[in-house]
Amino acid sequence: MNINPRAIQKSVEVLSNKKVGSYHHMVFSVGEMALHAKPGNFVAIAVGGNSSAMVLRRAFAIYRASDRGNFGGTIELVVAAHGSGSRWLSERAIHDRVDMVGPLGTAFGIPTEPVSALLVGGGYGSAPLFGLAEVLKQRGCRVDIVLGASNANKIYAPLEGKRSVNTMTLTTEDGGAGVKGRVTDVLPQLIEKHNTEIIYSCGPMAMLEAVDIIAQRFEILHQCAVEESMACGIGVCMTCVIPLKNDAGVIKMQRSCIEGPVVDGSKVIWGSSRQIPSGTWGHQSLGVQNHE
Amino acid sequence: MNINPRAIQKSVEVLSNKKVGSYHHMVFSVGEMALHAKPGNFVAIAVGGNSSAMVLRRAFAIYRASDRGNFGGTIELVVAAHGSGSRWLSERAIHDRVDMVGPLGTAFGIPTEPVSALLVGGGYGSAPLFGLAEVLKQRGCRVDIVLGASNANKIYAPLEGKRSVNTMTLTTEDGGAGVKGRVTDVLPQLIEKHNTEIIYSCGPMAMLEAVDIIAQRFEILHQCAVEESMACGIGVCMTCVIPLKNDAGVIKMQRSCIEGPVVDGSKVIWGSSRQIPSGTWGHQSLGVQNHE
Amino acid sequence: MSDFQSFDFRTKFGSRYFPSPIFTASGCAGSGKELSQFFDLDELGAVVTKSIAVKPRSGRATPRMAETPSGMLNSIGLQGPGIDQFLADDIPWLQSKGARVIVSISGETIEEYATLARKLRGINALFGIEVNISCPNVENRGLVFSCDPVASRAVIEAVRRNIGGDYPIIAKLSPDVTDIVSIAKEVVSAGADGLALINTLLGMVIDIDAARPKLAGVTGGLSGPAIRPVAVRAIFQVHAALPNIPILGMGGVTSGRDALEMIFAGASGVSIGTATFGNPTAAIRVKEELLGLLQSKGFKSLKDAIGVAHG
Amino acid sequence: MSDFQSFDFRTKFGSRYFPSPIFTASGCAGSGKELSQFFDLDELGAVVTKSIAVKPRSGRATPRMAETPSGMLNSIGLQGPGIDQFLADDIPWLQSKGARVIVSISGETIEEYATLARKLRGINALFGIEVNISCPNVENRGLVFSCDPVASRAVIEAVRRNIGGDYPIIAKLSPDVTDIVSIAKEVVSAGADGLALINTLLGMVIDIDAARPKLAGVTGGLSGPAIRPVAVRAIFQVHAALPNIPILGMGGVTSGRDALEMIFAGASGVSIGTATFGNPTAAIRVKEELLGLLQSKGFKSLKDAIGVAHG
Ligand SMILES: Cc1cc2nc3c(=O)[nH]c(=O)nc-3n(C[C@H](O)[C@H](O)[C@H](O)COP(=O)(O)OP(=O)(O)OC[C@H]3O[C@@H](n4cnc5c(N)ncnc54)[C@H](O)[C@@H]3O)c2cc1C
Ligand SMILES: Cc1cc2nc3c(=O)[nH]c(=O)nc-3n(C[C@H](O)[C@H](O)[C@H](O)COP(=O)(O)OP(=O)(O)OC[C@H]3O[C@@H](n4cnc5c(N)ncnc54)[C@H](O)[C@@H]3O)c2cc1C
Ligand SMILES: Cc1cc2nc3c(=O)[nH]c(=O)nc-3n(C[C@H](O)[C@H](O)[C@H](O)COP(=O)(O)O)c2cc1C
Ligand SMILES: Cc1cc2nc3c(=O)[nH]c(=O)nc-3n(C[C@H](O)[C@H](O)[C@H](O)COP(=O)(O)O)c2cc1C
Ligand code: FES
Ligand code: FES
Repeated sequence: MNINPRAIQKSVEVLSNKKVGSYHHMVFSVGEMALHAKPGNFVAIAVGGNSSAMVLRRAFAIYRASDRGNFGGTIELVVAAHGSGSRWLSERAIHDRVDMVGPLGTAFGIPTEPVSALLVGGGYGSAPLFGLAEVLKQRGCRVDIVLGASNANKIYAPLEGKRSVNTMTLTTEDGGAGVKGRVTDVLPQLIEKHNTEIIYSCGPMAMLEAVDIIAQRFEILHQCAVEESMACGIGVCMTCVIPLKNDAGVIKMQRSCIEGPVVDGSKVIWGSSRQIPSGTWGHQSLGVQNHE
Repeated sequence: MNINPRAIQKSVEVLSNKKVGSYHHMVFSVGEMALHAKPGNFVAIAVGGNSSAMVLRRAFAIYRASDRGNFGGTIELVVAAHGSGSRWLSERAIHDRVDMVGPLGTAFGIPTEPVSALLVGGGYGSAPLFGLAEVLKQRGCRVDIVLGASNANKIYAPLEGKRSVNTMTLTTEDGGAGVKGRVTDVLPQLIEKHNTEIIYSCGPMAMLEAVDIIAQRFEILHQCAVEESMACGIGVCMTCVIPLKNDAGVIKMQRSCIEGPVVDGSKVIWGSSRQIPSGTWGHQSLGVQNHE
Repeated sequence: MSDFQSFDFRTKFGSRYFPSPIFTASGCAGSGKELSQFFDLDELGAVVTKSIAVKPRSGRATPRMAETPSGMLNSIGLQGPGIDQFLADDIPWLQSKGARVIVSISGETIEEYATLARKLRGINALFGIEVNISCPNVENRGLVFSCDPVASRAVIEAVRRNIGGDYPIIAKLSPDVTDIVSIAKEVVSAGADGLALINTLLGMVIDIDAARPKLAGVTGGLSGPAIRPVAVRAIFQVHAALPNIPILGMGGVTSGRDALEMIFAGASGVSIGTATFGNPTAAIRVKEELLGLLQSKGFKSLKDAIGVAHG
Repeated sequence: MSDFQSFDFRTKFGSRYFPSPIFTASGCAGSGKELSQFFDLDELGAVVTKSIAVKPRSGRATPRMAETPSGMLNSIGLQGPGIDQFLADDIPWLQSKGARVIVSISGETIEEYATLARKLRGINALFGIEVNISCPNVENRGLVFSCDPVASRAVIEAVRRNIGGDYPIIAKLSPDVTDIVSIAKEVVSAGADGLALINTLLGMVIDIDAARPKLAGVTGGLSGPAIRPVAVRAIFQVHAALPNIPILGMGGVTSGRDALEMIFAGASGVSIGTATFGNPTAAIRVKEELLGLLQSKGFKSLKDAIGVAHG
């Protein structure tokens, strides 16, 4: 059994690139790569072109994948121009090509029964949730969605996305759209109102943690897509680890590109950036540490 | 008195980029930079864009400069895609901008009397010669030109260039155009036929050296535009030096971006790549040398 | 595809032959399983494993990486399952795929290196041991073994004594030393059959928004094309001093041209590290480009090309 | 333009104040005349001159440079006119432009450093001496002074004894050492008022078409953004060990953010080297960006920002 069992590497063409609020909605012609892409999976893209000073891949959640249509398989991304690599990507024009590896990582688990699901997205974290909503709808689930950001421009909520959800709630920290505040301010009411049985979330780590606290309080399942800095996206560099408790209760540093990005929220040891949780398997409290 | 007295730094727009044989003929809107550009001067261009791994400027001879016309001042270059930097430049599209510093370096000396001049260009070395030919013609000189390359594609000889010269001779090593052979094979006859009084040359160092031998044999002036690897183009790095004899007969390592690119051929100590000519001012024959 | 038949692409470390000189770099190819989705591992000369320790290690906290101009810093802290689980899980799988395996080992004391060597003894599948001595020596104020000729010698002697058999021992050196040639001589006289050059350079990035070191571990190892000139220099210097000792070169190789630079400088093999992060098939690309270059330059074998830049 | 009034951008080395912390790097700003076409030299904190020797030097043969990923190698060989002509020509011109001048000196023997210091004695215009001790010591098999604590100390003591007056002495160290902190401590106890970190790393490029080293001088000094993480690490380590010694940081700085990294790591000033080759106005860009960043982060003075990454 291989790791990355369905991933392929391919030079793919940009079919479209449109600015939407703070983001770029980009469509790529990816052929068979679209075939196995599931909501929650991501792709890793080489940035900067030849003679670029940027040597690492950039990870982007798959917003939508389609293996039909005029262009054969397509994958769509929602790209925020954050630093130099994502900016480079967001500046690609139609017909430009980029080197893409995907689909990668774990996908959101889909319930076998029709349940009431609440989807929570922060910023571009909404991207994988619309594809997920479609799948859940097909399975007969109730789907409510909450999207939050600092301001309205940073909420990615395309019109067609609304079709797959029962309700959509927006929150902005500046009050520029929807409810003024954070997604977690509205979660408890929504959970009670819709009898939520599972929460899916994607966004900044601090948001995921806050969502998880609420999920635990209400004792409902919580699947979240985490985001750690990634150098390779394919499991070979060990930079993207997060501490996860396994079924036996042992905490191990696990690669979020392989065991994640989608993980069970209750397994995550939150707040452990810059420190290894005590009790982690193999944790050495020695002063001298090797850097590699 | 400053060094680089007329140089300015400017973000300039690409007005046109056309493939001509092996080269790209490129026109830039440079404003006042065109004002003081003289045949033989060059520009230094930053390549690769943001987050490029290429940290040094690239030098290009000014093919033509015009301070009139629809676009205000323009500078034209003939670019050979040699390595990654010149390839990047040759791929710039209309309206792209590049950071240019110029005009830089020495210019061809123009005789005060109308004389018979022979211009010798190798490969893209023909670029600065056409502007020179125009100036010489205006001064009433007779102008003959010889252009050589390994094959016809590598000879840059635009139609309009022919207007400023009395005769044009081509040589190619593969015989694909003009005389089969090298420029130096035809020089002696041309010198005798046209009573050449001054030779101007631009091209690979080995060609310049061969031309200089002939110029010395015929005891005629020889002004040549040399080409050493340059890191800065403005005289601050000391990488581009060549050994030049001064009027007192002292050999010094001189910057070809400041004392050149146009130098008096008889002052050059030829064949001194990878060795300092003995007797050079300050030459140390010690085994241990500092690398900076 | 290039013509393998007419060209002898083999390379040799100690008594072992490898069909191609392109290896993975320790810590840059996971367990092998991750890459085998992209190409067959037996296409490589060898898979060099992540440095393995005696006990399981969690590694360092995150952030563990920072991208830098033409390079990156890493601060993994040798995360791994420990030698026993590694031997039980990873080695049999790699063998089943036909991969030639070089196990990289790391210790915090001389005794740990000795233990690791003993555990590897008699594992027939092994093609070699890479001894990562760029590790802090807890018995000597954390001073990195390979920064100290005496400690470097002691490690290699301990491995040599305990390993038995004829596995090639390749000592991997740190470039962060005043005189890499003297360390190289020391480990060779202690019994190393080959040298791996270079490990990462010690570096650091400050996160100016947080006004503190970007990495949780403060410092990290600098790798990638940025360090290639340092690697080529180290290979050239060491090959000049020890022309008969095979060198596994590494540090920023991303193309066949880069690999050829190292071979001309004196490397017998080339490991691909950081380049794999940017391109999962980097090692195969380098292998094919290198073969093409060597053939187009008229070489009949890899061996003929090793060290030619020394004139 | 940023508001200079409300912000104290001054920095101090020894007894001297400089109005801005952005200096040129030795060997990267010519004689000053070349850059003064692009900006006024008194906009810089100081102009650090090319290292000057006792006698004229032709420097090394060409090729003297190779571009590398995010960096370059140089092998100039300290070309220069010798101290006497330098004092006659360059210094008066720089003074006439209002530039604050730090003269970089280099020698091949302790005695040469002493001679240079004597010749600089009493030149009032000077704002400091940078002592480039990354030079081969001809009296000790060409071992670079700054690789040897004893020789490093001897150079600084010789300069201190001969310079007289209160010029700040800044010792410039090589990163190519096992333990830069111990060299730093040595030169400080020998009388250095400040430290310049870092000089170039020893590197090499092979020209694979010619199958020989690209540079005529075989090896060269690696500079540019590629080495910035090594420079930041060196500054951080040395500032941790010697928090009261001002450091002039350098190595790959091209932007205000890069400069701020060094200041947060512990630098009191930042020199701009290779970046000037890519952009004649790099130093001014860095200066303005740095000032903007410091102000936007709410600092009231440069001094408050020095070393804050140490927590
Ligand atoms: C699983 C996953 C899914 C993601 N999905 C999206 C998405 O749909 N849309 C979107 O705009 N962004 C997404 N991101 C974040 C995106 O990867 C980063 O914004 C991007 O890598 C930043 O690169 P840069 O060059 O712009 O920034 P820089 O800060 O210059 O990047 C430097 C280095 O750090 C890494 N890095 C920096 N920030 C992040 C980050 N947040 N996550 C992972 N690596 C990082 C980069 O890969 C690079 O190696 C996702 C990240 C992960 C891990
Ligand atoms: C005064 C002068 C005028 C020139 N005029 C022209 C011209 O009109 N048209 C044209 O096509 N080319 C011209 N060149 C050559 C041009 O500068 C090089 O081809 C170009 O710098 C190569 O850069 P690269 O990135 O493509 O190659 P690389 O080999 O990757 O360059 C690496 C480094 O070496 C330097 N370098 C490499 N080759 C040369 C070279 N021949 N001369 C100077 N530096 C070099 C580059 O500046 C760069 O820093 C001229 C060079 C000089 C010095
Ligand atoms: C993420 C990462 C992890 C590494 N882990 C190890 C290791 O476990 N043992 C080791 O000897 N070297 C390790 N290295 C160093 C590499 O094997 C290699 O020597 C170095 O990165 C230079 O090569 P490169 O530039 O091709 O990556 C690691 C490097 C990186 C980037
Ligand atoms: C072409 C060149 C010449 C240099 N000459 C000197 C010198 O004469 N004396 C010195 O101390 N450092 C010299 N250096 C080193 C620089 O001053 C600086 O320490 C180093 O380049 C790192 O900074 P940078 O990356 O900003 O260039 C030189 C560097 C270069 C690139
Ligand atoms: S990003 Fe490399 S292991 Fe996850
Ligand atoms: S190119 Fe820098 S001095 Fe001439």
